[in-house]
Amino acid sequence: MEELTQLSARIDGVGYALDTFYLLVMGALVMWMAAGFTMLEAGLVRAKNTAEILTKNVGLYAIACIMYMLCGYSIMYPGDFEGAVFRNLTTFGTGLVAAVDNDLAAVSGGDASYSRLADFFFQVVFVATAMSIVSGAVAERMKLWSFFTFAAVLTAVIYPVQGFWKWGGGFLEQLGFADFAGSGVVHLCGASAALAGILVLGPRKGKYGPGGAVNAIPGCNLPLATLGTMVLWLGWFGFNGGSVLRISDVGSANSVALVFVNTNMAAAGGLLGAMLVARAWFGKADLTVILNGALAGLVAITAEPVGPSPFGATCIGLVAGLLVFLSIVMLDKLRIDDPVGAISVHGVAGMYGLLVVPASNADASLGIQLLGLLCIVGWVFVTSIGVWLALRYTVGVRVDEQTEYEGVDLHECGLEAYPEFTTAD
Amino acid sequence: MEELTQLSARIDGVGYALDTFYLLVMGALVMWMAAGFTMLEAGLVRAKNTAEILTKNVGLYAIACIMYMLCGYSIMYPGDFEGAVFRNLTTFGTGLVAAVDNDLAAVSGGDASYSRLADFFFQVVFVATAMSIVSGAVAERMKLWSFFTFAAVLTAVIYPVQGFWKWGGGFLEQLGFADFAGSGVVHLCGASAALAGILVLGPRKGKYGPGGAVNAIPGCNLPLATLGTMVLWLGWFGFNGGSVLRISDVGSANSVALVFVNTNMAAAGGLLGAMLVARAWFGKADLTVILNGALAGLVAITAEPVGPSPFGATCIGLVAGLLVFLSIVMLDKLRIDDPVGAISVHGVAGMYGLLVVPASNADASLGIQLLGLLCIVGWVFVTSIGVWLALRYTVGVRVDEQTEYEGVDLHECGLEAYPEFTTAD
Amino acid sequence: MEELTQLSARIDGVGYALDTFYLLVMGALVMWMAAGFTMLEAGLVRAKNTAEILTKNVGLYAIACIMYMLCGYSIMYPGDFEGAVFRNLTTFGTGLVAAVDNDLAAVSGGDASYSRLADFFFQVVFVATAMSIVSGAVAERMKLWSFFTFAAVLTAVIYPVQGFWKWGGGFLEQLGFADFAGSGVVHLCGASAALAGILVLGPRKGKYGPGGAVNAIPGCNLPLATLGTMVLWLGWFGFNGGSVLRISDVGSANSVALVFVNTNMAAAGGLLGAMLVARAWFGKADLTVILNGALAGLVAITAEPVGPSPFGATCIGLVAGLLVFLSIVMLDKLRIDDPVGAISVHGVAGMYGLLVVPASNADASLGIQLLGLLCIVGWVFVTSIGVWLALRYTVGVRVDEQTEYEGVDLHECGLEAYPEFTTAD
Amino acid sequence: MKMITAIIKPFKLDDVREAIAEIGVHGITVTEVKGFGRQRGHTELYRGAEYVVDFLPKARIEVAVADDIAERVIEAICGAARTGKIGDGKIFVTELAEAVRIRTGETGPAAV
Amino acid sequence: MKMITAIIKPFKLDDVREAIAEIGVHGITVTEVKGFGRQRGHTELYRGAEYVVDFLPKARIEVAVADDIAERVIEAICGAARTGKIGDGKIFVTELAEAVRIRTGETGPAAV
Amino acid sequence: MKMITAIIKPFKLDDVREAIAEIGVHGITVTEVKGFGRQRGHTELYRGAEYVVDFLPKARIEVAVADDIAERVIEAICGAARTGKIGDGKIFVTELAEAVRIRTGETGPAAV
Ligand SMILES: Nc1ncnc2c1ncn2[C@@H]1O[C@H](COP(=O)(O)OP(=O)(O)O)[C@@H](O)[C@H]1O
Ligand SMILES: Nc1ncnc2c1ncn2[C@@H]1O[C@H](COP(=O)(O)OP(=O)(O)O)[C@@H](O)[C@H]1O
Ligand SMILES: Nc1ncnc2c1ncn2[C@@H]1O[C@H](COP(=O)(O)OP(=O)(O)O)[C@@H](O)[C@H]1O
Repeated sequence: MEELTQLSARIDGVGYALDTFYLLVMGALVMWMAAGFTMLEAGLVRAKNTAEILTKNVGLYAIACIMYMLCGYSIMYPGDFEGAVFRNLTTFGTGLVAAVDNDLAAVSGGDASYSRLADFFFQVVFVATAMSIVSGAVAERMKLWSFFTFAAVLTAVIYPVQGFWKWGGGFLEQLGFADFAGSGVVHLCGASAALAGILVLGPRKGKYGPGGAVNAIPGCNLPLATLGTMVLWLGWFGFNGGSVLRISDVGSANSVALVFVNTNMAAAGGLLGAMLVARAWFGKADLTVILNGALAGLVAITAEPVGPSPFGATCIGLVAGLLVFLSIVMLDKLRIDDPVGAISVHGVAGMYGLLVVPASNADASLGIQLLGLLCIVGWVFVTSIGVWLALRYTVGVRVDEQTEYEGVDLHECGLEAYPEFTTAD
Repeated sequence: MEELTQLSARIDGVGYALDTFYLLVMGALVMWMAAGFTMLEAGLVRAKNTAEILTKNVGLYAIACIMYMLCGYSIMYPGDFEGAVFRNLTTFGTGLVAAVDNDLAAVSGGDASYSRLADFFFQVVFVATAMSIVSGAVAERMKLWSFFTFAAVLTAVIYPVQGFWKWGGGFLEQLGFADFAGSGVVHLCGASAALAGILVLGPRKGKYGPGGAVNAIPGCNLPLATLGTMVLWLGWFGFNGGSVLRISDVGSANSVALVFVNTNMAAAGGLLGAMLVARAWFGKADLTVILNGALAGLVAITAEPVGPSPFGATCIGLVAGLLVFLSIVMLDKLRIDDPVGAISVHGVAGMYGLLVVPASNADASLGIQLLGLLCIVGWVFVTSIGVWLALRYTVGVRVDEQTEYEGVDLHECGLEAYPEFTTAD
Repeated sequence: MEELTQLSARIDGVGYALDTFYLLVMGALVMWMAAGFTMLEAGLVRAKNTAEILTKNVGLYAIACIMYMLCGYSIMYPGDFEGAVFRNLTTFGTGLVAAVDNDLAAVSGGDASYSRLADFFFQVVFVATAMSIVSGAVAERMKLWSFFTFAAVLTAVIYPVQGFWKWGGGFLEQLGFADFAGSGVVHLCGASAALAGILVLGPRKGKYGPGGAVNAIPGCNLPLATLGTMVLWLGWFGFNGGSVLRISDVGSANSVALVFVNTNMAAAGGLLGAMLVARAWFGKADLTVILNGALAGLVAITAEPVGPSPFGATCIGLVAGLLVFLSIVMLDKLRIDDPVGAISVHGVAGMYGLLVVPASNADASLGIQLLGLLCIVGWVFVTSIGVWLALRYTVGVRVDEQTEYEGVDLHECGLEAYPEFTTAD
Repeated sequence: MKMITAIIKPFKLDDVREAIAEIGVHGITVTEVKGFGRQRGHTELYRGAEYVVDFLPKARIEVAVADDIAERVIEAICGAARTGKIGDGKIFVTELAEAVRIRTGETGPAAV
Repeated sequence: MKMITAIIKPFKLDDVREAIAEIGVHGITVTEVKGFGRQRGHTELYRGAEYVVDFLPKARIEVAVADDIAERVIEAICGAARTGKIGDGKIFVTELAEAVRIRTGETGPAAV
Repeated sequence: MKMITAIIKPFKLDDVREAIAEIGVHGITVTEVKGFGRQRGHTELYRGAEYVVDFLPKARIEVAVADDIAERVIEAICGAARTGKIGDGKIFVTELAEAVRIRTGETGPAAV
């Protein structure tokens, strides 16, 4: 009997270890998405603004990690971690940390199936993702330190509050709002904050001309943009795959596998959708739109990657690719200048992803999905615009005209990204 | 007794979960190889053809995933999955998917050791790899949409048929043909299709001059080519390591570890071999040849990564590095214009890999290896040349001369990869 | 009873498999760091020296793997592997390899918890890391083949000897010297060898002017440098996370999770520290210093990632970021020309990391830490300077002035990294 | 005929082209150059080491014109390129001995 | 002495160099320039926004020659650079007051 | 006025600028050019195929000066740019018919 209990405890331990390992690997893939956003954005801006977008991306990641540790995590999961991270602050050593992670008794008692610190790791990389969405949209014209200030507020408060509504057990969760891995909580959140930023900032100089003219401002390095997209694609296996949160039994393992397949197929569908519509409309395979299409497929499937069949996921992606194309063209008509397509990819495809959940998940209702969508957009947009306006009327959000003309790199970073290559412009 | 059964089932579950997780992680690494091919090829073409090679690579990945799901997988594994993926098409929801994946009973009964969907994921990234090999070889002169058409046919039919012969349980498998992870089924297959494409297309304008002159057409971005190679190297751990298909017991785990070590050593050997021979012959450490050497080592070990010792793997790699060097020089003498060395790396080293298996695997025979090699080359080359010729006499495969001179980027994609850097050429 | 034993053996097997798999995945992440160093260094040198730094990085990786297999591993772990790798050399086939890895009896007997080959894989990627540190520091002026000769000696002998002192069970281990994942054994080792190399080589021409003038020699491609840093950040999860060496029970899994979190927080802290001090001192967010800051945080936490709390790790990183900034400025005053900041990042932050261990680990003593630090620096610096001097007085270590002016790429590699972009300089 | 060479601020290039086109001159050749003059460059900072980038990117335009409209072209360039701030640039005029249109072999004023 | 400046299509550069070399002139200086003329540029499309790249890459070559061979050099350039299509370019000739070979200090026709 | 155009080795640019500045001339326009001359280029090797890069990067500097100091400027350039090795470059001098400072509209020697 005792031997049986011992064996059972050992199995518990291995299962716990497997789930923890799985969460850590998936989290590392999500961390890798930060590199994806960085490369994507660096590829889609002009050379003269590249060093600054790089600085923004690495800087925001660091700020997001620190603010979420200091404050955001406790707001988002008030009960979950029993304030442990907060309490960690009171000591420098590890004593308390060890004390707060799960022990075998908790595991065997069914109270825990993975390390709390692994959970924190998986959560902290998500908040960085949300913030990364903003940086691309406001690129090439925003003051570096105003951006960082906003990043601190978003990751400390704005994101965690709406994250709590759904994943922390808040009212959206209780209403049955379905958002498996964060089409809404992460992507739409980021896009809403980005839209607020763009509205406060205004378009880049020269982007829109008189008489409704839309001028192209080509990204300077498309191999980087492509690399960034493929990094994001890879990282998304962690983003969605890890959101199952458990792999150590047959059912969960099957779910994770389905999530991997559907994530991949939705991206493929999105890419193809955007490529076909670009071909039909422009007559050309516009690479930047195609990359946005793949990302739109990924964002759309994120709300429910275990719902559809692989074929269904492909279709969801295809439609997302089409939508993102239309959105890119339309936002330009509305003179909303989004250099990397963040609003279209994360906002439009994010909303579509939330609303299409009921098609493959019988438990979800369109009404609740819409409500959740509105709550997220409302909260994030309103608070963000408040912060952006506060920044605008104090330190300012936009660089002056000459800096914008000469490139923010020289003024904010004091160096150039490609000192030997760039031609005068 | 019942407790024992329960415990046993729990162990089954954890083992199943571990194997599934392992396959998914390995599959994600193979997916990452798509980024490797993209960067490698983008680095080895000229700036004016870079956006198009990027488009080809992301596009072919999407097409490969979709065609293989729709058709290729069922051809390659007719029994295995009991037509489940096909049946998935009949429904949009997940019901059927859930029904077709394994349940605990199947697992405990020994009928299944990992998720079927994880298997599909691992397979689908392989077919994309095979197709990626083609894109580099036909770079800088092929029409985008003809390429995509070929990609659809290869991934839907050509690859799966010969894949079935070996991995689907077909006649090569029954004859005892040894090809552990696909030196033949994946790499030689891709190279054969590429060779057919090159023969139909002809060399890039200006590559060969009168009197046997071979002109250099330098790749425009060697850091990208190097990055691509290192991405492939990393991804290859998944490619070979995952092909053990099981890790959850001591023996399998040891095998996977040996595969990792041998894969790494063969790449190191290949790199060193190519570097030394380039040094001896050219007097220079030609980076592009060195990178090809590492890849040749990887391709060569792929046919049997559990056969040789780590030292043996290093030697196999060294020889592959030498062969790839000779092949690159010789193909140019034959006026076969392969901008990235795909035929040399995947074709020549692939054949060598197949033929060297008997040296470290007593169960393999040189005759059968040769037979398998010929079957693969024969089938893929003949069908491919048929498709290429059909394309040539209908929509055409080669861009017109002016497009080639100005770069395919402007004509196919409507944009430039490096609009601010490129100098007129 | 027998059933119980069988079940227990199966659990042993799954645990062994999980630990092996974990080590292999972590090792693959460390291998990926080689790509990180390559991109970082390629981004921080001038265009005309880029192909050569790429060649150096891939070449040194291959050389490190081969030399460590042939000789280094046996020196570092004389007992551990019972000479198995050496014995592997006597056969080409796998028989002996299979014989030397662990069997179930050894596992159940508690003698082994992961595959010996997985251990070799994890070790071999570490030695490559150490050597990668050197390449950046001596960039833009060293002869390629002298560098490779040094690489062979460092990875075959110099690194393994001091590695034995700590991880092979040598005297530093017995004294209680604490260096969890290698702030000293790997990073300080690499930095000491690099410093010796720089002193023998001298600064790049034009770096220092008369009257104490320090001239800037800007890196040519900051997106690559940023990508490299993020690759290293990701890889470091493997570097530190894998160094727990076991994950298959609750306690180990918690440790690994803590290591992941602390590694991430230290990097974030380092980045922020460097960014703030650069902002305060220069008035600009110098991206290259910020990237060095993140790496410094990573190096510093490497000595003890399970000691501090996440908050503590952030603080350790912050201080490292500050130190690295001061070190960069100071080394330039001392006219020690380190193009990528390797001495500051791996040397200064490595020493700091070793010395700060007692603050979060009660078992460690400052005295022993200092002793270990001195032993490592002493051994590596003295032997390295010997090798460098021997090379200098035989084949020479420094390229001639004209080669340096025209760029080492043309002379060593015979090609250019960016043939279409680079402007004359 | 005259060869008019002007060194101007790059962002004024489009304005200058339009101004010349109004006079009926459509052929222009533009070179990216570095200008050193009274206008100062900027200071960059790289890893703590200051360095001055003391050249400024300028556009150098060449227009070959018949003698009778040279004056008007010079005025048009002046008008379009002026910002009134230091660094606006210079115009240099040289005598053109001959001009040939390669395609047709035409020479003289008909060729420009 | 004459300074002959020609704006040609870049892919004709090698032919032109060879043609001049046959006359015995080996020194040439080449600049990459952007040409605006009657030949039209192309339209690119980026994320749905059209934009016209209306300049064309051209090579600008300068050759200083003694008066007696100027005519032959001009003819050689014309012959080698002509495709007969629009955009073939122009040749401009100016009087050279002096020429100096820096290495030796030689001046006049001996220097070119 | 004279327009002095010199083709020099790029790494001599700073020396030349300083030498000219000492005479009191501060305005210079520099173009990156490719030079073909008696100095040979280098051979590169790419995947086994040799190719000759037969042009050499050179800096082309233009300085417009008043007649009276033209001689001194030429000498200064010669002195600063000379290495005595092949490829040191050439100086070409043409007569300048007119010069205009765009900012102020000044013309003649006052403008250069
Ligand atoms: N004497 C000169 N010869 C050649 N180029 C000149 C000369 N003087 C000025 N330039 C060019 O004109 C540009 C503008 O000159 P600058 O002195 O800055 O302005 P301004 O014309 O307002 O006095 C310089 O950057 C340089 O390229
Ligand atoms: N008047 C001019 N002054 C300076 N450059 C000119 C002039 N006319 C033409 N060019 C140059 O010559 C190139 C070819 O001229 P274009 O009008 O296109 O062809 P064509 O000589 O066949 O009429 C132009 O791109 C431009 O660089
Ligand atoms: N006749 C010429 N016309 C125009 N440029 C010339 C001429 N001769 C030489 N050059 C330029 O001067 C550079 C140096 O000339 P080169 O013949 O190599 O050296 P050197 O002046 O020592 O004889 C060449 O690369 C070329 O750019």
